[in-house]
Amino acid sequence: MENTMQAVPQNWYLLLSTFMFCIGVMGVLLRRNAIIILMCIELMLNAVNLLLVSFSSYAGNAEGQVFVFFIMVVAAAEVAVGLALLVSIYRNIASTDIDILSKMKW
Amino acid sequence: MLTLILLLIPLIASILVLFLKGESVKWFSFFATIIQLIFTFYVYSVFQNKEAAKSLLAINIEWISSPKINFNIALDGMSLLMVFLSNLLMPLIVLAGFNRTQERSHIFYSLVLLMHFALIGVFVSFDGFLYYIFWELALIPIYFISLNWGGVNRSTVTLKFFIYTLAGSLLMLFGFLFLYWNTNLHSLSWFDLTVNHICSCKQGFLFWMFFIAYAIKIPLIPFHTWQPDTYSTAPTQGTMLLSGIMLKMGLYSLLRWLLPIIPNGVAEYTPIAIALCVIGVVYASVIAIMQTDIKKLFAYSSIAHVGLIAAGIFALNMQGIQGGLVQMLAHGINVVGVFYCADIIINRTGNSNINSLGGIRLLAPRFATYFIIIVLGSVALPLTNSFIGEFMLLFGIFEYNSWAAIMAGLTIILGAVYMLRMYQKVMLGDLNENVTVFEDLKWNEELVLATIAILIFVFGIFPKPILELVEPIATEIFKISFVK
Amino acid sequence: MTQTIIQTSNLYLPTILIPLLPLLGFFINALFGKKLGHTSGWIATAVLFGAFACSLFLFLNLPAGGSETITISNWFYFKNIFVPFAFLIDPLSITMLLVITGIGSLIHLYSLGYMHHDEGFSRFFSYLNLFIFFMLLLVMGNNYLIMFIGWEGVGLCSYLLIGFWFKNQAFNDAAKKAFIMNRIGDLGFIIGMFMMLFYFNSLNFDTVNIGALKLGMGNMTIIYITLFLFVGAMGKSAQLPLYTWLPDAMAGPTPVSALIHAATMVTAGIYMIARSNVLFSLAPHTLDVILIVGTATSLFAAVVGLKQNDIKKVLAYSTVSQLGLMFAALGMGAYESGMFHVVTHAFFKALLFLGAGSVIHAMGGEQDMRNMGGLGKYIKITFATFLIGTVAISGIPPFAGFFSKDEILATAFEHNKVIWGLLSFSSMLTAFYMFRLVYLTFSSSFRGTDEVKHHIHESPATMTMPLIILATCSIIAGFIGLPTILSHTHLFKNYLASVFAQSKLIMPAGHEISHSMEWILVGTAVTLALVSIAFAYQKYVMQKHVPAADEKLKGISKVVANKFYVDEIYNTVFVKPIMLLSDLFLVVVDKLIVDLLVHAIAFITNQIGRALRLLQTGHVGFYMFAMVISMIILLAVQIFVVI
Amino acid sequence: MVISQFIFYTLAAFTLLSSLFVVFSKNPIYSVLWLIVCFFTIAGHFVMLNAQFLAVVHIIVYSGAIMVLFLFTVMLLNLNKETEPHKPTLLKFGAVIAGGALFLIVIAAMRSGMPAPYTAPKMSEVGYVKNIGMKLYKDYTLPFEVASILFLSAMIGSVVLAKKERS
Repeated sequence: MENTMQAVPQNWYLLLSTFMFCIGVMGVLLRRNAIIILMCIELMLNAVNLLLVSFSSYAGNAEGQVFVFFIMVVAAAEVAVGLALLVSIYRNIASTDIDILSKMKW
Repeated sequence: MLTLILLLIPLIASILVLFLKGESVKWFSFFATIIQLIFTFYVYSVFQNKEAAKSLLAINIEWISSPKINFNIALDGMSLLMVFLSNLLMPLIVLAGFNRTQERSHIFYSLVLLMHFALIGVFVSFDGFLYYIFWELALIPIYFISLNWGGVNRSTVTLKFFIYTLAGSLLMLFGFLFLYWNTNLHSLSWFDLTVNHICSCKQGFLFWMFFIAYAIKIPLIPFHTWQPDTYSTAPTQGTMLLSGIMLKMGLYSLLRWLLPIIPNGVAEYTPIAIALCVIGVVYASVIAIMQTDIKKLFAYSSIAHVGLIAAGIFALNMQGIQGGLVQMLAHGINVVGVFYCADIIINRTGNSNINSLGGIRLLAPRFATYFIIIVLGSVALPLTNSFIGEFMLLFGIFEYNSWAAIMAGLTIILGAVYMLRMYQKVMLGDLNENVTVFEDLKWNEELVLATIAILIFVFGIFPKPILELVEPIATEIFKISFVK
Repeated sequence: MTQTIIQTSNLYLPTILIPLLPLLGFFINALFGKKLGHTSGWIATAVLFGAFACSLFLFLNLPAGGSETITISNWFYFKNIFVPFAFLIDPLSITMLLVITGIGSLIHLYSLGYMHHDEGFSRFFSYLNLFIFFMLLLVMGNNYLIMFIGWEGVGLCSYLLIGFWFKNQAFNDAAKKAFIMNRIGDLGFIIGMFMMLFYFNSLNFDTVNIGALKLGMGNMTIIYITLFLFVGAMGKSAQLPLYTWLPDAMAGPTPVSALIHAATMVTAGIYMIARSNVLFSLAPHTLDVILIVGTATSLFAAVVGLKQNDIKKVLAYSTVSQLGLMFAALGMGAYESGMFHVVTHAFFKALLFLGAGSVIHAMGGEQDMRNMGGLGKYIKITFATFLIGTVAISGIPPFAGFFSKDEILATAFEHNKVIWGLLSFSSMLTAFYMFRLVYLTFSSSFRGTDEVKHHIHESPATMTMPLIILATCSIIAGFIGLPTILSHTHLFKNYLASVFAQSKLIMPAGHEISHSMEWILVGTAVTLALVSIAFAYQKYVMQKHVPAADEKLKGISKVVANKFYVDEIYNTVFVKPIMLLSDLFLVVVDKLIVDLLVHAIAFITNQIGRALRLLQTGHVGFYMFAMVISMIILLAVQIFVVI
Repeated sequence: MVISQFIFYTLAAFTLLSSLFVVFSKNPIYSVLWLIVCFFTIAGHFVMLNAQFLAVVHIIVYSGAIMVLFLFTVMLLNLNKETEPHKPTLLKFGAVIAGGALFLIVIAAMRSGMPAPYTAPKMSEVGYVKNIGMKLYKDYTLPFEVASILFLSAMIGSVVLAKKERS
């Protein structure tokens, strides 16, 4: 295991997480179901997490991982609140379609 | 340390006053400002002792390390003069409200004291960013004061005033950021900026950033249209604050943050600046001649007077700078006086149109006497406080350009025209049918006006302490900002 | 100049006391006047007599031809310019001091009677004392700025006193007009001071003189300085074209007219030029201007005076005319003659005004000569003294006016024959309208109502006493300046010699005109005066001609009676346009252009906001698209556009 | 060497595939399940990068807590069938193009602004529990505590939000 980092250049991780991030973005743009969108956001967050961890490991700096830890905390909180919101929205309009949720305009 | 105390007294008072109610609010505010005034005299005595002053008056603590912002407050002759002016006027402004009843007076006086805090802050900060914070802070209380306690049409007028001045401040903020990134010390400390000037190629642009900000605040033609409406709509104490102290912020800033910091830019655009100021002097005076609303008349006269001060400052010579400082003090005192007189008249008669007033002197001779003294002070009669300032300013402009001085000198004539016309219509003649009862002065009114009248003569006859106070810093600013 | 000068001189105390006493009187009157009642007037008079005593002391103790500077403190300073609060005591200022305090105290005394019934008794005296204080500063200052304090101060007091009866708006208008006209002159004065500061770095008389002498004769700088100073003098001393305030100023109580608008304040301009004689002598072109303006004023005012019916207006125009004469003298470089006429004029014009006051007092406030007549029978002292004053002003020997006027005319003859002719004509007119005044007022029969007639009475002793004293002075004052044909020592000239010594060196000395020529001149002048008196006698006593009512006038006499419509012209040329401009600025520039611009910016912002608001569709999908595309654009700019 | 690379490739392929399935699955339940797979592969990457602590936390938090939440919600709301109306095709294309463009531009940005790549260290120990713990409890004590407050508030918030409103 200790030679993973010699075997795999960091650029690959960059590429991987960029790709993953873009898939997340695409998902957000494509889908109308709010729950899926939330999931795609999780994807994007994970892409960033991965990037941070890779930098942290390659640079030998623990702070990056600490940040990831905090991002996880925030993500968990965010999902909890976000889903609670969705539940309450669904109760009111019986849908989680974001195109219907367009009352907040002008 | 002493400067910090000077800064904190109004702040603490403004918080404490929130917990009071009724008459005690006024008394508390009055005593707080009096204590502040007494303390100012103590600071002045310390200031005279140069050695002690160095350690006692300046504070420089790092506040934010990047960008480098320091909590840097200090006092030099110029700041002390402005602090002195504020602290001198504040008790009068508070006292002026003693026989008026306001709703929620504790909030009102809290705002007034908060304003005092911010104004002192502007005058003592030596770090650009700190200065900017205080500059903006000063706007907030006056906004609420005019919005809640103002006259007719107050929300429109106040909004215009607020946005207008805020737009100016934005330019200044931009200027400061530009300065920060384009000087090699990356510091907004006044002491750094005055030594380490930005490349002269960028100064022209910076000049306009700062100049417009200050021109709006002062106000100079053509950035003045917020002022007459605001002055006539704001409650009188607000107007006194605005005209007496707040517009001095602009003039003070010209000397503190424009001249020594971007001298090349100033040198390049001085002709335009002076032309604007001088045109403003004549223009505002001419308008004042036909004004019928007494508060607007004073507002236009104030534009003319501060235009003269600004012109003198831009003349970039010793007498202009020193005269400007002396005149700031004088104008602060006089303008508070005239607006208070206007308030007394409007309050008693419910009328601000000078054509439907008249003969008040018959009913209130003491008031008439104080009023004429203040009027004479503002037309710069010799031995009153504004004469020396006006003389030095005009001489400063004369040294710059004799025609400009002759133009600006028209204020001597026009000032007499509109002031005497106003006085004649309001105070002299036979009683107007609108004025049937006019009670002579109450104790607090008499105290305020008598103080102002005495100050008018004291500074007219003994201007030397003031001149000595500002001479070193005026020399310094002159040396830094004079580019040949 | 910074160091305080230790005062060892024995003149220090009296010098300080001279202005301080009236100031003290002012404070007492202003603060406690109401409580003191009529005592306040006596106090005011007493302090002035004190000041007169001090002036006399100075007169007696100042060594001949000497001068003394008494510094009290440094008033203010900037750069290397120091403005001290200092007094200069020399023959010139002592002359003025004696005139001001002497005539001033007499007029105070007179006012005690004249103002006795007025409500504002103590107020009146406080203003008078304040006026004297400022007038003293004016003549005592050792630099132009102290002079300027007095200069503006007397303007203020003049304003306060003209508008003394402030219930009447016409009076207030007159007061305002006086102040503003004076301020126009003051602007000239200030600019003159600036030029002095600029070129000589000082405002002290002697420093300025030294600096000017270095610049030399006919230097443009000096010409400009003197021209600006002369503008100041024009305002204060009511010369063309700034004279219109003085006739209006007669709205004030009569003692005020006597003190301020005849004897003292209006001569400040002459004093100023005499004081700056070195400067003016170095600027021959300015002197020419002064000469022309002075002559023109003298003539113009004399012509207008012919048709005035208000007793005080006649005197006012005669004052303007006499001031013009004095300026003409100055313009010819005859400073002593000008000052001499200031002194004699102060006596007889004060006398005339006080006499007129006494007449008005007797008539119960009536000022129109057409409603008077035959008063000589009822108020004998007034009549006698008034007659003496009239004879003096008309230039009949041996009264005071004759000597001073003759001196000026002689100089004029030597200087320029045309000027001489004009001035002679003007003094002839003076004699005519003054006697017209006397005849209309005092001779023939009473033309007013019976009610008024019963009221006519001689004034109290406080009023007649000053009249008698002044009449005496008007008779004898001329002897201090006897012409060379009578005496070889011209006392007045000798006394002032030291002041004008430097000018005499600069100016080419005119050759003395021969004695026979001078006799001829004197003869001509006296004859002309006598002829015009006779003409007046013929018209107003023999034919009992009474000036027609204003509306019946036609042609040239209507123009003259309406003072050549100068006020109306000023009104249409200056006042109206400025008022129009004021409205124009407010409505067009302020409200329309500037404010419109400001509002336009606000409006545009508002509209942009309105338009951009529509982008907020509420569709989250759209927002996200926008976000992603913006991100792409931003990054693309970051990468591909090199900043 | 080769084994490491092989493992990386496999994991990366799984990651990308599973995330693509998350986006393109018609049924939300499948999306959630694919997301779980994706998270596991990421945990695998963490292990590869010697960040064991994070790998464990990741599995616990994401796969354990968050995904359960998602699943519950999907089931609770009865979204397990394909009810989602489709976006217009144009928008779909747009979305894909935007995503691709973003990818390209980010890659381009990274290429243009790339700092000198890190020379791979022999052995990175920063991911060990001990090191992270030291960092967390020494330097980041305050944020750590604040994070717990954040959690608390999030908890209360979601309870309040999800509670049935009394009408």
